[in-house]
Amino acid sequence: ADKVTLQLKWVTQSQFAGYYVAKDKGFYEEEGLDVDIKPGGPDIAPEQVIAGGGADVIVDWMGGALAAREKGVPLVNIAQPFKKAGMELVCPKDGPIKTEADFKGHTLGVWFFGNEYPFYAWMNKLGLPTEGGKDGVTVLKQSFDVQPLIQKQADCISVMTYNEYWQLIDAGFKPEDLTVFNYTEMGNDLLEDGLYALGDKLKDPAFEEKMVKFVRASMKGWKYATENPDEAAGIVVENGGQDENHQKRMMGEVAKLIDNADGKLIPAAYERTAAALLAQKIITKEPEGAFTTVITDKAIK
Amino acid sequence: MTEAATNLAHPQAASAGLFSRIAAGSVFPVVSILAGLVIVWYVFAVILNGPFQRDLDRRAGETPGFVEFVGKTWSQPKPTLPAPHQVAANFFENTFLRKVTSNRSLVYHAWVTLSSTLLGFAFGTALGILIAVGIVHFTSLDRSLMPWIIASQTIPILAIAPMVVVVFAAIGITGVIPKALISTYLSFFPVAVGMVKGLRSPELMHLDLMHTYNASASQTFWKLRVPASVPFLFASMKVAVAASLVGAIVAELPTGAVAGIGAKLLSGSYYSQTIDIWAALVAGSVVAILLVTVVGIVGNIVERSMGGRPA
Amino acid sequence: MEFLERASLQPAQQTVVEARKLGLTFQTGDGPVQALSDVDLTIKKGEFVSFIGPSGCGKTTFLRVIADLEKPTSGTISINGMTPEQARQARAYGYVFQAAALYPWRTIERNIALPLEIMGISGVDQKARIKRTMELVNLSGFEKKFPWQLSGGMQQRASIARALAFDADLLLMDEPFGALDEIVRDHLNEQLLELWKRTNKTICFVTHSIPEAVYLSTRIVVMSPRPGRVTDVIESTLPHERPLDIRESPEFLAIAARVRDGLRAGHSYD
Amino acid sequence: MEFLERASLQPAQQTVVEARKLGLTFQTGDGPVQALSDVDLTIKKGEFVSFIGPSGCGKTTFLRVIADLEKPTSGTISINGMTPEQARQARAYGYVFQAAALYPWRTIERNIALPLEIMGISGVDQKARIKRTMELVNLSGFEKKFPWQLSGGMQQRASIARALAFDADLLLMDEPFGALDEIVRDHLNEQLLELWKRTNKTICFVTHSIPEAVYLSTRIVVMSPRPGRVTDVIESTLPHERPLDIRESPEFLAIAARVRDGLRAGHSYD
Amino acid sequence: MSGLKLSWQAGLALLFCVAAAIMLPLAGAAAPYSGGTTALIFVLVAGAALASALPVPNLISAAILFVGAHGAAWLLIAGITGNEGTARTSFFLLIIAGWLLAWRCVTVLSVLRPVDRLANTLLRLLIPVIFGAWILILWEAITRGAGIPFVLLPPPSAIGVRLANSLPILWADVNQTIFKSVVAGYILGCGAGFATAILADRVPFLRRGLLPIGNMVSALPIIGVAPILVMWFGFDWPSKAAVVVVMTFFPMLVNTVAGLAASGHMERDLMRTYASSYWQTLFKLRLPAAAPFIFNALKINSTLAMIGAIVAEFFGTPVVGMGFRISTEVGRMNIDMVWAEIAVAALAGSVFYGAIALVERAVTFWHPSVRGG
Ligand SMILES: Nc1ncnc2c1ncn2[C@@H]1O[C@H](COP(=O)(O)OP(=O)(O)OP(=O)(O)O)[C@@H](O)[C@H]1O
Ligand SMILES: Nc1ncnc2c1ncn2[C@@H]1O[C@H](COP(=O)(O)OP(=O)(O)OP(=O)(O)O)[C@@H](O)[C@H]1O
Ligand SMILES: Cc1ncc(C[n+]2csc(CCO)c2C)c(N)n1
Ligand SMILES: [Mg+2]
Ligand SMILES: [Mg+2]
Repeated sequence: ADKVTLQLKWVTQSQFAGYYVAKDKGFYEEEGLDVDIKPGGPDIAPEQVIAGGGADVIVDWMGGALAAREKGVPLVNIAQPFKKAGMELVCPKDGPIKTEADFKGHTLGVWFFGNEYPFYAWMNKLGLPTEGGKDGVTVLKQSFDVQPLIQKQADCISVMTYNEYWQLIDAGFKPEDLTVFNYTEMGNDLLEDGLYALGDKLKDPAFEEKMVKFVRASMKGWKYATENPDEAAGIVVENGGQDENHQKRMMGEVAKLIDNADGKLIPAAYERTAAALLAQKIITKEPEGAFTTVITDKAIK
Repeated sequence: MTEAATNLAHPQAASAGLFSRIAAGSVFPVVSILAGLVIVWYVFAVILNGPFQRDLDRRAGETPGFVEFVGKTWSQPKPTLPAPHQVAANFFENTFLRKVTSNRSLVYHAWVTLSSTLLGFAFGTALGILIAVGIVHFTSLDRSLMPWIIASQTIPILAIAPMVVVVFAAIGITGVIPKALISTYLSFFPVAVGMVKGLRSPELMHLDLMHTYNASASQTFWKLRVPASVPFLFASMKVAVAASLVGAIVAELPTGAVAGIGAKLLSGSYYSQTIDIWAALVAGSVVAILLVTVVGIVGNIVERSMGGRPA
Repeated sequence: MEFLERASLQPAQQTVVEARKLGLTFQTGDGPVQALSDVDLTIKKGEFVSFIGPSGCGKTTFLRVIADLEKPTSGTISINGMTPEQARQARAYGYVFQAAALYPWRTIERNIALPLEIMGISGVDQKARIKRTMELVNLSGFEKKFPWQLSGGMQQRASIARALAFDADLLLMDEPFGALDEIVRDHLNEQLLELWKRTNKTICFVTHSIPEAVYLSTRIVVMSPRPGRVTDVIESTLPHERPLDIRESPEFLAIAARVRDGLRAGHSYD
Repeated sequence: MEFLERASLQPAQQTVVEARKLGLTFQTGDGPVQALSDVDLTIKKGEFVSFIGPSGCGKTTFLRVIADLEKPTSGTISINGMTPEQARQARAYGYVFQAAALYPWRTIERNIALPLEIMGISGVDQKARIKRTMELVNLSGFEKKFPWQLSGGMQQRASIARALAFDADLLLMDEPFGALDEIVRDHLNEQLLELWKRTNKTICFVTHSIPEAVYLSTRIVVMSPRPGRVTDVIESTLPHERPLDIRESPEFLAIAARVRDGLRAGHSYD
Repeated sequence: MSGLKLSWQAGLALLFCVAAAIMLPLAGAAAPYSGGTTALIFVLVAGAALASALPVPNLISAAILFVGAHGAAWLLIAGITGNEGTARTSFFLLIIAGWLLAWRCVTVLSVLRPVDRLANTLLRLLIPVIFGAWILILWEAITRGAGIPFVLLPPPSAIGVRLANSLPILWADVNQTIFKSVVAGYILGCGAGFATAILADRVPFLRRGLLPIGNMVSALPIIGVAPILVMWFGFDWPSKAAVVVVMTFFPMLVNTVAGLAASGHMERDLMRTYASSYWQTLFKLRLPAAAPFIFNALKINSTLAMIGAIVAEFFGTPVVGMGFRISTEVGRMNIDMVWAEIAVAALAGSVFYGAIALVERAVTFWHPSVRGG
């Protein structure tokens, strides 16, 4: 069987259920692939791993991938399973922030490590400086968890719809206690989990063929996972995911971001992402050849 | 006073019952100090969990009495500071009630961490001693290497740990070795610094004696410098073994947090399971105590066999 | 014994130590200290030379220069025609320090074995030598004790045993018998004379006891301090064969008186 | 001086040290060592008692018991009617160790100041005492040197100065003059006698020199080893006033002969 | 002494030269080296290796080696720049030959004993500088020669450029991390470890109870503690200082306890004869005797404090600080910035350590390890 190594962006959880399901259900095997799924973690940069030859394909956010492209890692999006972004900014209802107009002079928790681009794009759009002060917002580098909100160290914090949001609920917040700014709903979303491979390797037809098979099987996995969320969550837990209930809930939320599991990149979303990154000078020139639809076209007919 | 005196007069008699005496002698103080800490801990749990509990109650429109309120701060599912009994229950459950092979067992995770700690500690001690030997014997090394060793230690380990893991994975080395190397990186330094001091600590008269015998560098090393450095070595090794454990835990994060105390800490914090974090911290501390104690006991045995005079 | 043959092979007049205008100044934070100045001295093979002089006059320093533990700052010195360094490398001498300098982590026996180990002497031979020298200094029975379990005098004897255990041709002894009572001292004096005569060793011996110096030596070097220099060199006219009661003989007393005068003169410079 | 008055106030016959059936056994890895056995001794105020005996017979151990540095394993001992511990806490004695035990991080001057600092003596007074005792032991000019910059004898003198700097009524001196030459030794002997007579101190003095013991003491305790015990106590019949040449007197020589016999007898037990 | 005396380094360098000549060219396809340059490189390396064997004074020999090694390295790296990833075996052989010559140069320099104080100080600086320069040269040559991806490991030259261009940011980060977190945490942590050791020494009850608990603190892994401390002490520097306190506490505790046991028996007996109080004995005997151990801890802690403060910033900070910058820039693939921060951290840490080492020399001048053992 052909070996393929997949590097995830984060630890094993339902966010990556499709891949685990594809492996567990033998979809990869059917395609003649032997897939090794490497979980990520804080400060594991998948872009670095693939540049070092530690993976054939990675799960990455487009902001990080395009930034890496400019640094000489020729990442190409070969499939985009997540059609919508899951990131949101939440604030307690009894706090000072009710609308975008209230941000001035307040403290917001933001994830860095390549996850900060949507936030800065948004603030850019609102015209709010991020250096603190009365007329801007103070940015905190937010840690793994939702403590800053509970501790009131920040007025709003970043959450994923499928993860940290539920931790707030678990901690005793009710949905009606929270004001939610959802990036997708605001039209500020940047593309999240996509599959990326190295451009120069893709020039090799054999590798391209392998990726076609990989994407086909992966999307089959995603389809299965969205249709059988509880079983998928079970598979994730077997592979090291923590807290079965939480994974089930996560699977349900992730399914909402997947849409119809065809993995096709929507060019408009790509354009918007690239433009936002350009506007913030995260990338300096219009990216070229940063995505290909060839793989998904071949994989999903 | 009396005790010290009897020790002087009867070192042998004193040492006979040493183990039982230490056991009998330190259990009570440790327990009573721990008890004091636990009380302080409970108080802090109320203070730290209080504000959030108040918010919760306010949102729920409840106004609990003091006792009920305190009880609630001690039983939050995701407290800022879990109460001792919450941690104890979690620790007990995950240590004794799970099969040791299960990946929910703290024993299992502790074992994973311990194995790379020990490997890294062994490498680190060996490397530290090697470097110290080089530095003490070659002026060119003392002058050229030492500044860079110091500089190397200021590199934040967490910044390079992922890179180390990535680079090793790229050349096909995974598992315990990369983790052990990070432990090595953290543990060799205290040993190197301590041993440089220790190997240079023999009295001049003792060195002169070796000089009159025209002893070779290696003879002076083995017969004089090494024995003289023993107190420094063991003090350093205690620090190194603790650093090694920290290194092993740090190194567990970028490997995808699959197993080990570090993985428990990470997944705990990732899901805000503060109780899990604390239980893992307790497990880490227990491992640390064991390691430091073992190094201490070995140190005592060595010093005794070297004619160490009871203090 | 092997020593007898060796002794007879060598011309008795061979020079062992030759110091010319030797000077040594220590640099201290508090200004220089001149420990030795203009020391001229020749010691021939088979001599027993005692050094006597007020405390701080440079006796130890002179022995340390011979032993290559201190580098002279002026003048020259040669040992067996070599530099002190070469002589040390040839393991030409045994040194008994003024303080015992035993290693605290070794038992007495292992302390005495130390130079033997370093010089690569076989285990069996080591055992025999340790036994012999420990008997010589009356320490049998204390083989397994650690230094701190011994009295001051016993420690000093252990350090003498350590220096005697390997048969160096040149012995440098810095107040070896300072902490011993008269009886043991007499006994060891006899033993040392005996050893010296048998093996034709050259011995440089620092002492504070005038009778001891006179009883043992073929030559007595009297030194005086600040700066340390040789003020008198007294040839002993005593016969080679010296029973203990020679110390009551008028000849002995005459030499002792001369040494005492020299010593007193040194003190008057203070 | 203040001491004179104090001396005249106290009855001469007050008991300072009283040992009854005193025994001390060290436990070593190698079996027990009986360092003292059945020692009975009474020392009165103002006495000068010398201890003499073969190396390892327990002299140091006995002084250490008095000083509360070692606890006897049998028998009793009292110092000024108190336990050794109480006496120590009352700072009843000054102790000169067999080895110098100077602190390497202090200059000689600061080493001598150490007990004065501890006993809370004022800065001005400290300076005066340091100057006086350093002169007494002939170390003036070496105030600012560190111990390792001094010769062996100079270190020993510094340690004597340190013990004399604070005026304890009881002095315990363990071979204080071992590393000194005859001239300095004679000088210090005279100084010590002078001090003793002036201040009516009680002095316990370990020495290996028979003449020294006889010259200085009012009583000489001869000990013998394994197990260490007192074999003879010799009262000196010499007058209180002792010029140096008293050492040639027949009375002196008679006492010395008796001590030597006692010593020799001790050795025969070996 | 007359005749040639070829050191092993020079001999090996010559051997590598020959091997490199056999395996020419230096680089593939693009052929960045003209014949002249190639010849010059060989002349420099082989010439210096041979010249070092001549019986000339050490200083001259060192100078020749210095010029040969660094000239060759400069030419080699200048050529490969812009043609990354094309280097052949021959290139690496020559770089290693250059390194061997530099090693020889350092060896020759370290036996020099200039009488002049200034020259001596300069020499003491020059030796580690050459050593360090070669770490950088090898790094540069390998990353450029083998074409290692920039996001994995940028060449030092790129890091240097980045460093020079980001001084204001770096200064702000140093100010936040070192002057606030490290300094405060270091003082408190060392102080607490020291005080605990004394307390444990003074009160036997605490000795038996506190020391095991001190051991417990030793392993509180920074990863577990940092989030908690951020929770307790907020996002700003106090939480980082708290992490530093936790990290530096244990080494100080252990070393102080060992040091307090280090004074000699006779020295302690002396104090006993003075019926010296606990504190008098402590200050006049046991602490001076413990000083070498305490400085040991101060030195180890100086670097631990840096690591602790930087790593703690991974767990939530305001958007300034060395740890913040490192973790953020890794995510942005600005690996050169990451290394620029690391370089600054290394420099600051070395200065910190060096300062403590100087104080140590002054305070423990009497210890054999300082007096020269
Ligand atoms: N390392 C040193 N640094 C500075 N001065 C020193 C050093 N060693 C010795 N001296 C000085 O040199 C002089 C001679 O010392 P030395 O030890 O040779 O005397 P000595 O004759 O052996 O005396 P003693 O009989 O007391 O042992 C003394 O004044 C001493 O202070
Ligand atoms: N700490 C100890 N542990 C075990 N044995 C000891 C200890 N101290 C002394 N001894 C033993 O006790 C005996 C008496 O020793 P002590 O030091 O009192 O002799 P001393 O009369 O002072 O001899 P010297 O004249 O040689 O100094 C010796 O046999 C010695 O080995
Ligand atoms: C340091 C850190 N970075 C990001 C997240 C949040 N997070 C969790 S999963 C995910 C999407 C990755 O595909 C993101 C952004 C975090 N909790 N901690
Ligand atoms: Mg001397
Ligand atoms: Mg004694």
